[in-house]
Amino acid sequence: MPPFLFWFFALMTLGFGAGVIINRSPIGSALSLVLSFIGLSTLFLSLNAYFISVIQVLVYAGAVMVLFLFIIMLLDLRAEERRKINVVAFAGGAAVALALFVQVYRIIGALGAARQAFPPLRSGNTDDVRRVGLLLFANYNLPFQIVGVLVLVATIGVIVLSKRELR
Amino acid sequence: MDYFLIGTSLAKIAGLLAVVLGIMNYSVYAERRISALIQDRLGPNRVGPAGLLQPIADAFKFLLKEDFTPGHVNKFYYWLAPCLAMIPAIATLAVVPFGSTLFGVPMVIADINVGVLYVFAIASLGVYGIVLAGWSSNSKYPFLGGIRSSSQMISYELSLGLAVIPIFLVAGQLRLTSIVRFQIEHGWMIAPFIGDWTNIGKWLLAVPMLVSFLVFTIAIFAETNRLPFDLPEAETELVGGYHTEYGSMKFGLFFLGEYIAMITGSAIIVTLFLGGWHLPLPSWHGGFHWAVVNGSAPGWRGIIGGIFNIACFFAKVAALLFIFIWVRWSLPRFRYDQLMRLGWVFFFEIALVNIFVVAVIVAYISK
Amino acid sequence: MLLFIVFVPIAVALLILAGAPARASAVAASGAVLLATLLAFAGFDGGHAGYQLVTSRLVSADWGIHLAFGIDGLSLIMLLLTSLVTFAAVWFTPSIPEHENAFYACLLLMAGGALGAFASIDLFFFYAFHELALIPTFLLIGIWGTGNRQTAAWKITIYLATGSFILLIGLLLLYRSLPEAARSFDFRLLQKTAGQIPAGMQHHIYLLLLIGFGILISLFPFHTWAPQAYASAPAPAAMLHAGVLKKFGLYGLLRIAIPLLPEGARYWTGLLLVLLLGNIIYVGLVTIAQKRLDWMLGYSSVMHMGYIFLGIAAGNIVGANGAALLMLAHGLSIAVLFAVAGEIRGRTGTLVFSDLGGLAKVMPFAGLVFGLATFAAIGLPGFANFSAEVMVFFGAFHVGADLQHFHAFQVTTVLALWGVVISAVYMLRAYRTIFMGSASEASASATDIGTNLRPPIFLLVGAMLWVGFFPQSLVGRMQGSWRTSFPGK
Amino acid sequence: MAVTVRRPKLNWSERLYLPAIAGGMAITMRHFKNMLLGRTKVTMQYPEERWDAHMPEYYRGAPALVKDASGRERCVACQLCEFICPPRAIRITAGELPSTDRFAKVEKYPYEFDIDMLRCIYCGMCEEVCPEQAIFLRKDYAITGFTRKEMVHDKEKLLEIGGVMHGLVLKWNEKK
Amino acid sequence: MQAAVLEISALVLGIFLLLCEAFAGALDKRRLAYGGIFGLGLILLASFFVTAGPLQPDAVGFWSFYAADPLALFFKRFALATTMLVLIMMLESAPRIQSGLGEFFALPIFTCAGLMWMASAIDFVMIFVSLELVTMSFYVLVAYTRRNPVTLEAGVKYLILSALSTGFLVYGITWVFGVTGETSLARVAAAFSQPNLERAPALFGAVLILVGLGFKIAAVPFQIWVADVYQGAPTAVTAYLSVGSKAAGFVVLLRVLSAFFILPQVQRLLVAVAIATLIYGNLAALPQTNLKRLLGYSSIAHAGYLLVGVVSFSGAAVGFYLVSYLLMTLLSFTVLIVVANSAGGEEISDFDGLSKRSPFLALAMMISMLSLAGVPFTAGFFGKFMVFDAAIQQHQTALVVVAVVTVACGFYYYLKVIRAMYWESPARAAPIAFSQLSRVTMTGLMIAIITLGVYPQPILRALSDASHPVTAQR
Amino acid sequence: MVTLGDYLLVSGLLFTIGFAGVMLRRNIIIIFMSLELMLNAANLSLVAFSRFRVQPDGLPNYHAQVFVFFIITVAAAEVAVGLAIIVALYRARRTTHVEDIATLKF
Repeated sequence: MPPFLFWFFALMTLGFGAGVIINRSPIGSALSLVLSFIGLSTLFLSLNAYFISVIQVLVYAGAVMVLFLFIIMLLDLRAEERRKINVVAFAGGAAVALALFVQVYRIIGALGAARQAFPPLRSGNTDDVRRVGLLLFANYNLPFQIVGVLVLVATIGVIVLSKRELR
Repeated sequence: MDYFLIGTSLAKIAGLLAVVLGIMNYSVYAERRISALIQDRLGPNRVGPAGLLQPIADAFKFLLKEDFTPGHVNKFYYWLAPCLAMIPAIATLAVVPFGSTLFGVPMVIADINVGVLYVFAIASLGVYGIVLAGWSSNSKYPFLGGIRSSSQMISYELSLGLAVIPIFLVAGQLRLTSIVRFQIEHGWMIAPFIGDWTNIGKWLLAVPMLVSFLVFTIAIFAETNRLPFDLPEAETELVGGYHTEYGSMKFGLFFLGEYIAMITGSAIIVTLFLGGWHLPLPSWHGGFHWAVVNGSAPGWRGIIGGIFNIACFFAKVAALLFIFIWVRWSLPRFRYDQLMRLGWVFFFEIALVNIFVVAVIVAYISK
Repeated sequence: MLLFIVFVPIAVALLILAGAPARASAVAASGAVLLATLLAFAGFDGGHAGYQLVTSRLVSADWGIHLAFGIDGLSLIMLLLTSLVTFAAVWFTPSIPEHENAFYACLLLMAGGALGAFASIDLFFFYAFHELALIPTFLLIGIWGTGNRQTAAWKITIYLATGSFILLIGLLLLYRSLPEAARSFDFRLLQKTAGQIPAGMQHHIYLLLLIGFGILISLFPFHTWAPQAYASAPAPAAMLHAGVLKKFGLYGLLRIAIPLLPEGARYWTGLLLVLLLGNIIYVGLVTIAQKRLDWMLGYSSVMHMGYIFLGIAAGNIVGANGAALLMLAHGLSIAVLFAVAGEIRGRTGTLVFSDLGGLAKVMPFAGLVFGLATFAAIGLPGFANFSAEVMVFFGAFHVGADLQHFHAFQVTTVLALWGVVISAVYMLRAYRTIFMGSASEASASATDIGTNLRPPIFLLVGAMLWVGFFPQSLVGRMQGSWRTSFPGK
Repeated sequence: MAVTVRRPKLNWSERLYLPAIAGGMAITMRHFKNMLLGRTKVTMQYPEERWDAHMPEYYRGAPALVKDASGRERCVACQLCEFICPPRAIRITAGELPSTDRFAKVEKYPYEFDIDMLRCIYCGMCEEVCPEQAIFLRKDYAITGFTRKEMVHDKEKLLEIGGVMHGLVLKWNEKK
Repeated sequence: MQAAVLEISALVLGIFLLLCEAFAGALDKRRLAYGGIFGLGLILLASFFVTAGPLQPDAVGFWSFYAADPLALFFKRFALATTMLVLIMMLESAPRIQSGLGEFFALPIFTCAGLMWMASAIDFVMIFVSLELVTMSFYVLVAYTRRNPVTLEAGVKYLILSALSTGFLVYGITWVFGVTGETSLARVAAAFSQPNLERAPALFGAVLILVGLGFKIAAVPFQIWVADVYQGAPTAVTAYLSVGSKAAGFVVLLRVLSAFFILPQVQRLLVAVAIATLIYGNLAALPQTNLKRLLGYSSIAHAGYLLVGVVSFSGAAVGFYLVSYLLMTLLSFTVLIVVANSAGGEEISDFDGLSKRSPFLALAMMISMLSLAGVPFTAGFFGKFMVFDAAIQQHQTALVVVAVVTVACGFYYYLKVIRAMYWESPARAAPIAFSQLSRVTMTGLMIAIITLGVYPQPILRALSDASHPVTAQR
Repeated sequence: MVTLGDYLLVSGLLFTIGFAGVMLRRNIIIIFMSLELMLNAANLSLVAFSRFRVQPDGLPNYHAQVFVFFIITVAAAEVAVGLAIIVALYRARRTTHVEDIATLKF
């Protein structure tokens, strides 16, 4: 991917990511997040990770965020009225976040590999679904099964938490 | 930069869009016409010969109507929603192979190796338009319609996804062109025994594949909000559903988006189950066998073959569209709870069990 | 035998909790323990250097922890003290309005803990048994105490828990600073290998032990919990704690800190001297200022600890003998004092000096006994305390004595002697205000201690007199143990 | 009063619903096929095909003024129809016949005669009340126009629709 | 028999219970709990016939994720026992559950499987996945009584903070992967010991992972969720959370640290965290009046002691401490449930005069409180003893000092409960009813606490095998 | 030329944005979305590392992508459960605002 496209999509990801926390209307936040995810999935594409990219859109944009949207609408959360902000807490939170970023930035600076370009692949058209799939089902079978249990638990949980109570 | 690639891609996009938009327009016409015929009427037959110019008249009607925005809506999202409803349906077409080759150029816009997943990914974005439309209208019927629609789409996406898995199991591919090629070599998915007539396993396989096909098709019905699953716009309960507050071209976008989604859905069914652009015909070289007529032949025969393949594809799509319409005018609408129960308790399980059946057959019997 | 002594109280306590008749079982149990102890006493071979009556059960092979009991002269004396005071305390228990069973169970648990601690020759159980005794103390004060009992209970618990854990750290450090092969919780092995601990480490460990034990003993300046706790505690509990449990720390110093860590002991002698003077002089003066008998007794008990420290600090056989004897003597006398004080409170409803007076007329027996105990506490000849204090002072005075100039020990000893005067002042003043003079309103209606309560007092006073006249019967039995503890001297 | 409808107990093949669905589809298909093959009768294609031939005698279409065999406007502007008209669709301005006229003895003629077809309800009262047999409801229907003005039939229009009627009583003719 | 059989049987048991719940409509749901307890008991029994094996760091596939070493086995048994006891407690609190009783009994069994997997996890992917399985089921369990706003608040807080910690964990794993190219702990450790390792990013990743784990074990400063969640969640779940989840967190921490301790800064960091945890947990517990909340803070404090053990590389100390913690915490929570059922509240004042209403409960509570405080002849004492010993061995003077001071603090607040039970007069005189099963359980726990305080050898022996691979790293 | 560092920077920024959202926003749903941002930042890093660490056979290190797959799956399940809890909370309290959720206090 040419640099200008990379920066375009990176800015899209980050800009809409920032939109999530800047937007006062939850719907706006949710849609920003969707766009951010779509930007992210393009970045994945640029890294030859087609499978992850598509999964990203499929799961996040297609399912997770719809769920969010759904809940926001169901609860009818309109834009928040401006509350009085606790200045100390706000400044503290911002400072911590900033410190975190500075730390990350410095770490990236310290990472020698960070300045290197990506080594070339054997071919651009990697058969990544097959390979990830093979790895997943052969090598990572145990974690995969556990994730299955996890999803089962989550399903039970959601049903239990939201089913109508017996009177 | 590969200018040839870009050029041909643009050409393909333009061509496909033109064809699809044409089909879309005429599917509206066909819908009206066929519904009329089924109901012992004649349908639109005024504008142009046999009413064939009716779509154009419709388009003008949409465009020329007053573009009214109600005062109580959430303006930004109200405008955004119709656009969002249209885009995913069109974007899905990018990976669908609508022909073999023409002039040596493969007739698919983006031949990516995660084709099917891409289809689902993009299709799953279709909910946003509807949900936002319902929400931003700030009015109770649209809202209920939007909520119903999104939950319906999410629910049936599951069956949709599960119903495709047998295909992966059989073909071992996610790339749509590869799936088509597999079908050409090993028989269509809906009839896997073709070409291997003596294999009992393949005959056995046909049963779950048929089930898979049915579930998939029904799920597509639900995804596109077609009757008998058109709960989101059940007029008797919800007036117009999520587009109650919409008029003129904004409504038109929803309306056309629905038809494009239908076309896309049909195209995918065709690609996955019905052999794509392939049609078994007597070979160019004489003798009857399941040979391929395609664009790879040299000279003018290749060109004709390629065009024939494209025609084949769209013919199949058209046939499916007919079925869509036919079903719509035959079956009554479900009740909402029935719809959801059907999706979760019936199709979901069928698709799930089906996967295992296919897996067993593929692994042990049809070797 | 030792298993019997240790576990009978605990077992009977559990039985009582489970519903056995409280008083009868308790008295029987403590009596049996007393008898057994006397038997052990009689059968004890004073010349023998090691531990006698040793029993050992392996508890944890990985850690080398054994449930091991055994006695030498020192522990014998402590056992004797414990069983005497326990018997007296149990007998002396007034009728308890509520939870009688629990009260007796707690008493017995305390006694069992103390007995276990004194009889253990395993570091771990030595510590653990003492801790076991702490909780009943807390309950006894908290549930059945008087006055500001909750604060007192809190204070004692927090202090003692902190002290115990500092102690625990000290002991662990001790265990860990031994070379890997020599690590053991067994006293007998420890005594052999303790010399291998480097001097620097000894300093650390000794300080920890000193502070830990010091808190338990109410060493100045960690003493503030004691008077309040004794003032609030019911008489039997105060008897047991002041008489017995508190001695655990001293016993620990004598048993562990001094013999195993001679370097550390030497290093911190100066500090210890200063602190013990604080106990004797400062606390003594504070004692004079008290307005209530129970508080006064509490402070006096703190003050007397100073003498015992002095004997221990001396680090020679005479001093140690004196310290051990003084532990016994003080335990007996303070038990009597608390017992009588408890009776006075029970009969007059007050222990404030200004409300009391002329009790000798209505409570002649109490007056007599209290007088004897007062004399003992001051350290008049003929009582156990006298012989013990004499040995302490001599032992201390001897340390580093040359006739050119006074060493710190000599100064300390001289100053400590003033303590005797101080104690005479407050004890006698207390006796005068309570028993002499005209009868106050509160004391007019009081009755004397009944005959049914007199036997334990006779027992304690008798023991005091006996030790006062025949200290050698005890000292002789300790010589064997000193041979291992102070091999050089 | 609520009536409880007993739901039929379905057996498993019925519960599958597939046969029923297929049956339904077949029915619609049959209709579709019949339609395509032209076997189904369809509704009349109105503007092109009309039903005029089948109109009954008593059909009440647009009201119209008639002339008699001698070409005389029958209306004498008596204004009875204007008076009786329930929706007040008729407006008549009377004029005096010049003495030179052959029927001068009639005295009046309608100078203007407007029927507002937007108001007319085709009740036929005017026809009934007319003493001169001048106004008739004809078989014209589908009266349309682009403007309101067009929808007001003036005298010329009315006479044009009415045409000439024969066999009327000709009381104003000179007796022979 | 392979160790993996244990998880699978737990899973089958859970699914079986779910199916019973779904298809045996008329079934008394309590039967499910009994079934669960019985089944887990069988699995626990089976765990003694499982062959333990050494770690196989070079394996691919299954064995590169799954360790069946003695440590893992020990914690598997631990998880099984905890879950059984929690199920018993759940039975006691069943009347408060408005709906979904069957699921309420089935979920812990899945959680148990997750805990067992966690005990065996030797790969970051596996750690992540099994940790999330446990967390996920706790999300549900914590918010289970959803009529109760307090519970829901607890659920939301747990949710947000736990998800946050997951974020940190994942980001940390990312960095570790980025530096080493591996997710397997053994291979990460090997890569960390390479001289050309890029220190800063590796350390950054390690710290982020520790932050994530710190949330799970409630170490300061990641403890903010604990008190609220413990107070708000159904009591049985609180008990489960404080024992099961924490134990699993610690076993993961032990395994992870065996790789990370190659970086010296990590240990210093952990010491600081342990000190902060000790101080915060104990000080914050002092003013509490709600017993559940108090136990919450006390669990932070105990996390501090456990961290002391971790910092001192003593798997045995941590293991023994966890066992004693299991016994006493579950005992106290069982009593709490019973009392709360009758008093309707969990304030300490609801325990006033418990000794008069039910001497048995008062005794049980007293024993557990004493054990929590660390009084000798209880398991709690021996745990502290071993932890301190380990710390002294490592010359962690500061840690020891802080730990001792905080222990004294602990006495104050634990004895507060005893004071309420024995000194105060009861508001009601009615005796408290509870099931026979609970009585048996409590008796068993009491006996176990005392026995382990006097005779800890069985656990120690089990641990001496188990702690081997951890300490072997040093 | 786009380097690994660029991707890591984007990922780090995204992580920070998410973290800032968690710290600064007071609406639980938004906080929850921010958490998703954090997870996705990790995903981006992982995929970048996966692409960077090309294996000897000339393919990316797919182990990282498998991990990303797990993260996505888990996150989706987490969202489902989380939203169920949030909805239940909203039903009980009519709020999704953190400051309104303070029945439990120190």
